[in-house]
This record gives sequence, C-alpha cells and structure tokens, in this order.
Amino acid sequence: MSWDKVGREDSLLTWKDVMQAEEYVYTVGVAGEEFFNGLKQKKIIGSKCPKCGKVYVPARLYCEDCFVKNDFVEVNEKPYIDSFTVIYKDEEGNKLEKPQTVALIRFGNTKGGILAYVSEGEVDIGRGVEILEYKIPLIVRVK
Amino acid sequence: MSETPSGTPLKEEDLKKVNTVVYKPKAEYAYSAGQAQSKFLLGLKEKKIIGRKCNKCGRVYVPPRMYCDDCFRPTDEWVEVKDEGIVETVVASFISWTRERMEKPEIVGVIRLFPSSDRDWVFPGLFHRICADFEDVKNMSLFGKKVKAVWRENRVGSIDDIECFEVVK
Amino acid sequence: MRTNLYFRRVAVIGAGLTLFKRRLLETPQELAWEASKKALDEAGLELKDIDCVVIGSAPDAFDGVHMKGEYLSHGSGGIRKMSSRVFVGGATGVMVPITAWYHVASGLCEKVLAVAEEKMSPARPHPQSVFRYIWDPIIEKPLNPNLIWIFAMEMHRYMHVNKITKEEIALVSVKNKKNALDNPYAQAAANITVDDVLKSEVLVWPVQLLDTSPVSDGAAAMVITSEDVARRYTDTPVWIEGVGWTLDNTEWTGRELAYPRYLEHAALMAYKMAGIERPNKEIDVIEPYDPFDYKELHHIEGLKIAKRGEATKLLKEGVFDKDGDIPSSPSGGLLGVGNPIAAAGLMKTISIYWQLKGTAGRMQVKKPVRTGLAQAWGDLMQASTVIVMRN
Amino acid sequence: MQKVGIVGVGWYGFRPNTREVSFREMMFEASTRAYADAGNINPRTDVDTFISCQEDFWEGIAIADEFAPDPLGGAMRPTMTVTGDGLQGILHGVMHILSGLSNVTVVESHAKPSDILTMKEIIDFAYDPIFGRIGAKNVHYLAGLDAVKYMKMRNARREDFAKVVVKNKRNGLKNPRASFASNLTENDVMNRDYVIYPLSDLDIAKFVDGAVVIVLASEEVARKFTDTPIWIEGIYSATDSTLELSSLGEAKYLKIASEKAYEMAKVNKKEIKAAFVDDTYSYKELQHVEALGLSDNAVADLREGEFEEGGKVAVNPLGGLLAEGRPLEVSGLSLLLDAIDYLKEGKAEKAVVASWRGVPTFTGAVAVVSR
Repeated sequence: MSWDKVGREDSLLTWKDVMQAEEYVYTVGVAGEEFFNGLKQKKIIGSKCPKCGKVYVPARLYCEDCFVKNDFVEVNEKPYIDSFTVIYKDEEGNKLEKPQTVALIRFGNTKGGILAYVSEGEVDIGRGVEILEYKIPLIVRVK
Repeated sequence: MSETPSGTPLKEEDLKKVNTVVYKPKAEYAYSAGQAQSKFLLGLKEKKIIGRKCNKCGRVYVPPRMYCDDCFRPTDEWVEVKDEGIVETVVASFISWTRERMEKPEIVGVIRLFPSSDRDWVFPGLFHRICADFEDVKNMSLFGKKVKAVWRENRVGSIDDIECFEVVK
Repeated sequence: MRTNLYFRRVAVIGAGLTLFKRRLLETPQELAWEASKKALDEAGLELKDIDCVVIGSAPDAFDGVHMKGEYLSHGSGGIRKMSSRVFVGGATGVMVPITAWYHVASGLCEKVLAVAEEKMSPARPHPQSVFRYIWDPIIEKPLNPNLIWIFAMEMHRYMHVNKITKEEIALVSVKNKKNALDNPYAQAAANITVDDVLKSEVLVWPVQLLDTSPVSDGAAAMVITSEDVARRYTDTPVWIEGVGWTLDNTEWTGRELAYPRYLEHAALMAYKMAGIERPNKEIDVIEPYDPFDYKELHHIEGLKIAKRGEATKLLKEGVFDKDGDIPSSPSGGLLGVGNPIAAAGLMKTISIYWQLKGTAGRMQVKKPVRTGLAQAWGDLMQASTVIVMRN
Repeated sequence: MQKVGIVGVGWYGFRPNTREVSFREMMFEASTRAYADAGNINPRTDVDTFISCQEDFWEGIAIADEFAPDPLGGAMRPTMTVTGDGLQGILHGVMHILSGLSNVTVVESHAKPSDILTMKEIIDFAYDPIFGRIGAKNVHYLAGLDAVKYMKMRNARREDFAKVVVKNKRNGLKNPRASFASNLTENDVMNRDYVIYPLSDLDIAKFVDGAVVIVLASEEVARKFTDTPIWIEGIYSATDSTLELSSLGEAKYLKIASEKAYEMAKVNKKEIKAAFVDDTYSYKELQHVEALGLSDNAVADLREGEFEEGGKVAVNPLGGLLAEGRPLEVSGLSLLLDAIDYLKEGKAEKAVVASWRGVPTFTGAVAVVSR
C-alpha cells in the first residue's frame, strides 16, 4: 500500500466498540476456599509443602518447586512490610486528594504475601503492621 | 492413563455455596479503520460497495485491502462492485449472540458479489443478513439465488447501512 | 524442509488430563497443575527435571485474565524457567506439542512440559458471548454474530456442495458420544440415536444442539523429551515424527467453505516430514478436530483420508468405528469428551499417544496401531495443526 | 549454539499515533521494508515459517492471531502466534531454524496503544483475578513496590533514576524512532512531582504505536541474502513466579535468561561493550544491567558515567524505551533494532539485548548479537 495513502482528516475513520464480557464470576479455587473461609474468621490460612516444608501465604494448592499437593495450615507469623509505594497521581496525571499507600505484607519467614493499603503510620521496609480489615487487599496500620 | 480424574465439578446453583470474586472488565477501543476500511465505510454511506483490485492476479477484495496477500504487493485501484450477488451459503439463527432464544430466526449468509463468476475459487464475498424466511433456508432453495442489497434510508457509514440482501425475482 | 532423517528424535513419555466439565471449582492455575502433575507422574519425572514449559490457551476473554500465559505459567511448572504461550485459536491444542517438539529438536531444551488449559465458565452472561469478539471489529462485529453462525454456514455449504444430508452427518455425533462412554474424563458421553440429533434444539439451522460439543473447563498436559531421555525413562516412548500447521488468509467470506484447503497444506507438511505418501493406507488411528459433527468429516477429507465428499460413505461402511480400518476419535472427541478449546486439541493428541502406547484401557481400538494422527482447527475457518506420531 | 542470521529488518510507526494506517496496513509497511532489506525476497516463496507476537486485549480482537498471516505474506503458509514479547518470538524463530523445520523464518510484532481507550483497566485485567486486582488508583503500583525495594537493596537515590532519564532521552535525539527524545537536565526531572513514589512521570516510558518485522535465516543460507548479516549467538527467556512469590527489587528473570544466553554464545560478560535493556521505568535499566551481570554496582557505575559511550558498557546508547516509547509487545524488537543499527555503525562487535514484558509480569528475554 506504501504508495497510496491519504492524510485528510475526514477520510480517516476510527470505529468505537468494546471487547468485554458483561461480567466475570471467578471461583477462588480449592486453596482459595480454605483461605477466604479463614479470612472471614480473621485468620490467615497458608499451606505447607510436605516435602520441603515451605509455607505459602496466601494458601496455594501445590508447592511451586516440588509440585506436590500442600497441606493447609493457619499462619500466626508476624505480618510486616516487605515493600511499599505511595500513589500520588492516577494514569492521566490527575493528583489524588489523598495519596494512596500500597504495601506487600509478608508473614514471618513464610513464602508469598498479600497486598494491602496502609491506613495510618509511617511506612518503611521491615516495619511490623497490624491488620485492621481482613479482606483483599488487607487494610493495615503500621505499628 | 491414570485412574481417578481430578477436578471438582460445580452445578450452576453450587456457585452460591463457594467463594467467588465478581469483576466487571473494561476494554474499550477506537479501532483505526485505516486507508481501506475508511474508504469502504464512506462508500457505504453513498450506497456504494467499494472493493480494491490487484492488477497482477485480477483479484477484487471486498471489503477492500491495500495489499494482495497472494501476490504480496500493494493492490492497485478502487473498484465499485455491484450490490448484487449469488448466495454462497445461508443459515437461520434461533439464538442471539448471548445465546438467548429468538422466536423469529435471523437469516444470515455469504453473498458472492458480481464481478466474480461461479467458477472462481476465490471471490469478493460479503457476510450479511438475507431477507428470506426459514423455509427457504431449510429446503436449501436459497443457494445460488441472485440477491440485491436493500439499503437503509439514513446511512451512517457502517456495514449496518445495508438492511439485508433480498432475493431478486 | 528437511525430511525425517535429519531431525533430532523427540518422544512423548507422559500425559495427564483433568475432568472436562461445564464448570470446575479449580482456578486455571490449579487446573494446569492437576494435568501437569499427572503427566509428570506418568513420565516418572519431577518438576526439577523439566527445563522448558510450553503453554497453550485460547482467548484470554474466557478465563478472564489478560496475558493469560503469564498467569498460567505458575500452574504449569514454568517458574524460573523458559516458559512461553502459543495461540492459534482452536488449533492451539495441537500447536502446543508441535512447539514442544521444536523446543527439543532445536537442542535448546531437553525435557519440556507442554500444558493446555481453558476455563470458559467465568464469562457472563454466557461463554458464547465472548465469541462475538473474534470477528473483524469494523466490518463483521456490528452484525452481532454468534459463533455458531460461521459453523452453520460452513456446514450448510458442505452439505450443498457434496449433497450430504443431516441424517448422515448425525452419525458422527452418535459415534463419538458413544466412544466417550469408555472415557473417564468425558463430559457429554451418551447413547444417542440419529433421531435424537434431528429432534434436538435448533440453534442455527442446520446446526442443532446434539450436532455440537459442549462448553467446558479443563486442562491437559504432556511431557515431551529428547531421544536419550525418553529411552532412559520408558521402554514404550511414542515418537513425534511429523508436524505441520497452516493459516489461510483472514477472508473466510471469499473462499469455498466446503473444503478446508489450509488443512490439506498442513497435513502435507506433516506427511512429508513423517514420510507418509498414502495417508488413508499408512495411518492406523486418527483424532480429527470435531467441535461439530460435520467438522470431523470435513477434516477427514482435508487430511486426505477420504476423497472430497466421500467421508460419509466410509463413515456408513464403519471404516471410522472403533473396530474399523481407521478408527476416528476413539477418545469420544470434543463431541463426547468436551471442548475446553485449547485443552481439547491436546486431549486428542493424548488420545493418540495412549493408543500408540497401548494404555488407552477401554478406549483402546481393536486393530494393532503403529502410526496415529491428531489434528486441531481454529480461527476464522482458517487454521489447522497436524501431528503424526509412531510407537 | 549454532548461529542464526538476521538478514532483513523493517519497521513502521514509532509515533504516538499512526491514524493513517490500520494495524494490518502497518504490518504490511514493516514487512515490505524488511523483505526489501533482505535483498528483495518474496515471502510467498522464500520464507518457510512466520511468527507473530501479539495479545488479544492489546488488539481488541479475540483470537487476534487470525489477522497475522496476510500482511506478512504468510497466507496459506505455516504462520503461528506467540503471545509474548517480540524477542520471545525471535527465540521461537531461532528454534524453528535450529530444529530443521525452516531455513528462513519471519518474526513480527505490532502495537497500536493509541487505539486503546481503557489502558489502565486492561493492564489491571492482567493481574491475578483473586489476589492482584486491588483497584489501586494507579495500575503501575507494582513498579513502585519494585523500585522502593531496589533503592533499599542497592541504596540508589532518586537522582540516580533522573540520570538514567536524562542519558536516554538525550541519546535518543539522533535516533529516527525516538519520538520522546529531548534535552533535559537532572533538575528538570527532580522538580517533577512524584506519580508513584519514587517515580515521576518522566521516569515512565510513554506508549507508542509501531510495527517491526525481522527476517531470520540459518547460518548456511544467511549469506545468500546479505553479506553483512547480524548474528544471534545466544538467546533465552525466563519467567520468575507470581507477584507475591517472585523476587522484588531484583530481575531474577534476566539473571536466569542471561546466564543461559551467554553460555549458548560462549561469551564472557566482560567482552560486551553495548547493552540495549528494557527501561520501561528508569530504575529498571539499573536493575536489569545488574541482573545481566554487566555491572556489579550499577548505581556507582552510572554516577561515574560508565554507561555512556566509551564507558565500561554503553547502555541504551540510542535512547531505549524512555526515548522511543513502549510499543507493548514490540518493545524487545525495538531494542533489537537499536542494537542492529549500533553494530552496523561499527560502534561495537557484540551487544546484549534484554526485554521485559512489563507490569505485572516477571518475564524477560536476552539475546547476544554480533557483527
């Protein structure tokens, strides 16, 4: 086509449409059932690999290294901030009235972690947190 | 072949008994029509079906294309094709795109547009609605019938500017 | 294209499947893990032995995850490894073992886990609504097409050109759903008659409910390795001896739908590599892609197993039955086992693998088998992938 | 590994908007140029297999691979789609050739982000549907978490990130594909507000439209096309794990992929004088250079100007994605184009190209190319 192009504004159209199902209803899966039922009772449910002993939070049906089925366990390890960031602007560059602080919360020496919004307190890597709301994402307060 | 197949089947009503996450996707686009499809849509507004011809192999593309995929070279010229053709295939749909039942079936098919002849293995074809009733689809009498486009009164430059293709008596 | 003598030899030594069901609780990652684990167990390998992972999954709009290959990698054992996803519409299921083949044959990988997964149940209002988006967004989508329209148009054209009746086509659905009764993974196994097919709900004439394969969730996996690894782990390796795939142009409205020329090209590519000259004589068992009953016949002709328009003749002679000369879809096919798009093609490849290994249990065909073929189809009446295997 | 030759290269676009072409027409533009560059080959007869790299939700079409064959000349031929970065497509192309399946393979990728009206929601749609879609006000938050962890681990400062932005946008001024090149000072960057701590808008590459087509040929066949092929000596890709199980602060995917690629190329890291690495976010360039083993302390080397031309290793001397924009899955091929131009200008013998698929993935590919 290389040689035949027009540039006139009104001879180049665009066509607006969507590519979206109305809605998605995701099941949380076998491990998710254990995790979310635990969350309702303010518990953090992980899963432990019978072969290598790693504990995954949130619970995963299988160990990513040994690839064997995990056993579900309640995790009581201390939650802490593995990393954090503060969102000041959205994608279009509009400044947020109140900056939003996001953190990845890990639990003691378990594997994995859960995303959280930090509602109050001075964030830094390694700081311990208290979970205020048990949902995804968690709402936490820096101790 | 291992013995116990894995997987936990669920019936529709079981969904209420398990944890689920509901999500509304947002995926909106302004597709660039580009050179060829812009010309095609503008043509429809003028009650014209525009194609584009490759002079090397003589093929006429409808909807038009700026390149011939067989010769791999730019196509050469815009060609207005008749809004008439032969029914290649036709079906009657009793379900909508979201699978709901429809009492009155929607008749759609592929129309091989003139200038091509019925010996052409490759031809300018248009996928569109055909105004006919279910009986003519069922007894396959529509195959090979000559049809002509029925244009809507107010056209906006869309494939929908053609209401359907009607059998020419 | 070099003939078979120059290629490094590549074998399948393990395979696994999950149930195929309309709705499964497991997440896509968990489904991929279930199938992958079974494949590793049958191969006698652990995940740490695997060096590359190949994933296949059809439209992201079904499972509802963009860049689905990245999401599925965890369940497919792809962590901290080379892991990539291939996607050629419905033909993906057979493209996955072909990709795993060239991963090994190139020498870059030695033990590959090939995984295909599809979860169609999350989409609302109905998985079929997602198919509205496979069309040209500007020229075809505004007509609000339903996926079955295109199959019905192809089926009607196939019937018109070859003078074939719906009664003859329905025999395929009867055959496959019956074969599926012996398949523990099947979703839609049933003893039905031609009459049942002709009385079932009319969806898009001439397609009726029992002409179609069901919407499903499911996953499948294979372990594909180099020759020396295969010989160490099993004394019944199944060799991948021919691979072929072809995509026609996108203009499905501008060609003769009654005959899949693109499948003929894909088949010839695979036959040339496997040294096959007369497919109808040299291939013992086949799994042609059957999302709809007419499609099995349409593909048998494209595969050169039957002459154009004559697949129904051989069908009525029982050539394609489980105890026939060329058993077709002994697994029960998509019509009987289910159609989780990408996993469906890999399920059919696995069926041929188990037939050639002699471990297909109640599905095992009567005749001794040495050469088998699996084929998948996809996109806008345009793509086919073919794999030829031998024991 | 047996070498594979790059014998033809073609591109089109690399502009914020390419309204004058549809994505198919843009692919045809790039492939026409690539086939001319390869000595006027005819794809209908001279090419064995075709690979396209695209994703449904970037295209707005389900089963988008349907549209791959025609504009490449791959209709009724073996055409396939790898849903990944263009460099992963090159990896698959190399495997086609080394397996004996083909002698000449074409790899393509294209991007039209200017057609996408809801980019944020589509990126969000790639996160884990159960644990990752937290409705954050900015979907790049994962890069923020990664950057903060990197700063702590390598005690990097915001000024260092500003140095990367200034270096790359300046280097882009001489690159015809760099729509976002500019002459900035560190202060210009430091005075910007944070978008996501510790990154300002200048630290994040903007999206750009573009298409690239690369013609690969086996070693024996390559010289028939051109007597100055660029060789791929080693190429590999790797994926880490999920968001919460991958290592934050370091690019483990590139560490794994580069070790394999160097081994295949039998190259010593010290020999490499030019690197074209993903810099979708400014800090990522430093993180990626360390993961590639090209610097033990990227922050120190950056401050001493070791990443400029003439330094220990020239990093993104033609501007990288910060200057050229991020063309979605074409990003890896954009960096490969820079590497090819650089080698052809005789500025280096060997170069490393390293791509990353962007948030929320932990997948990257590494290629060692030489003249």
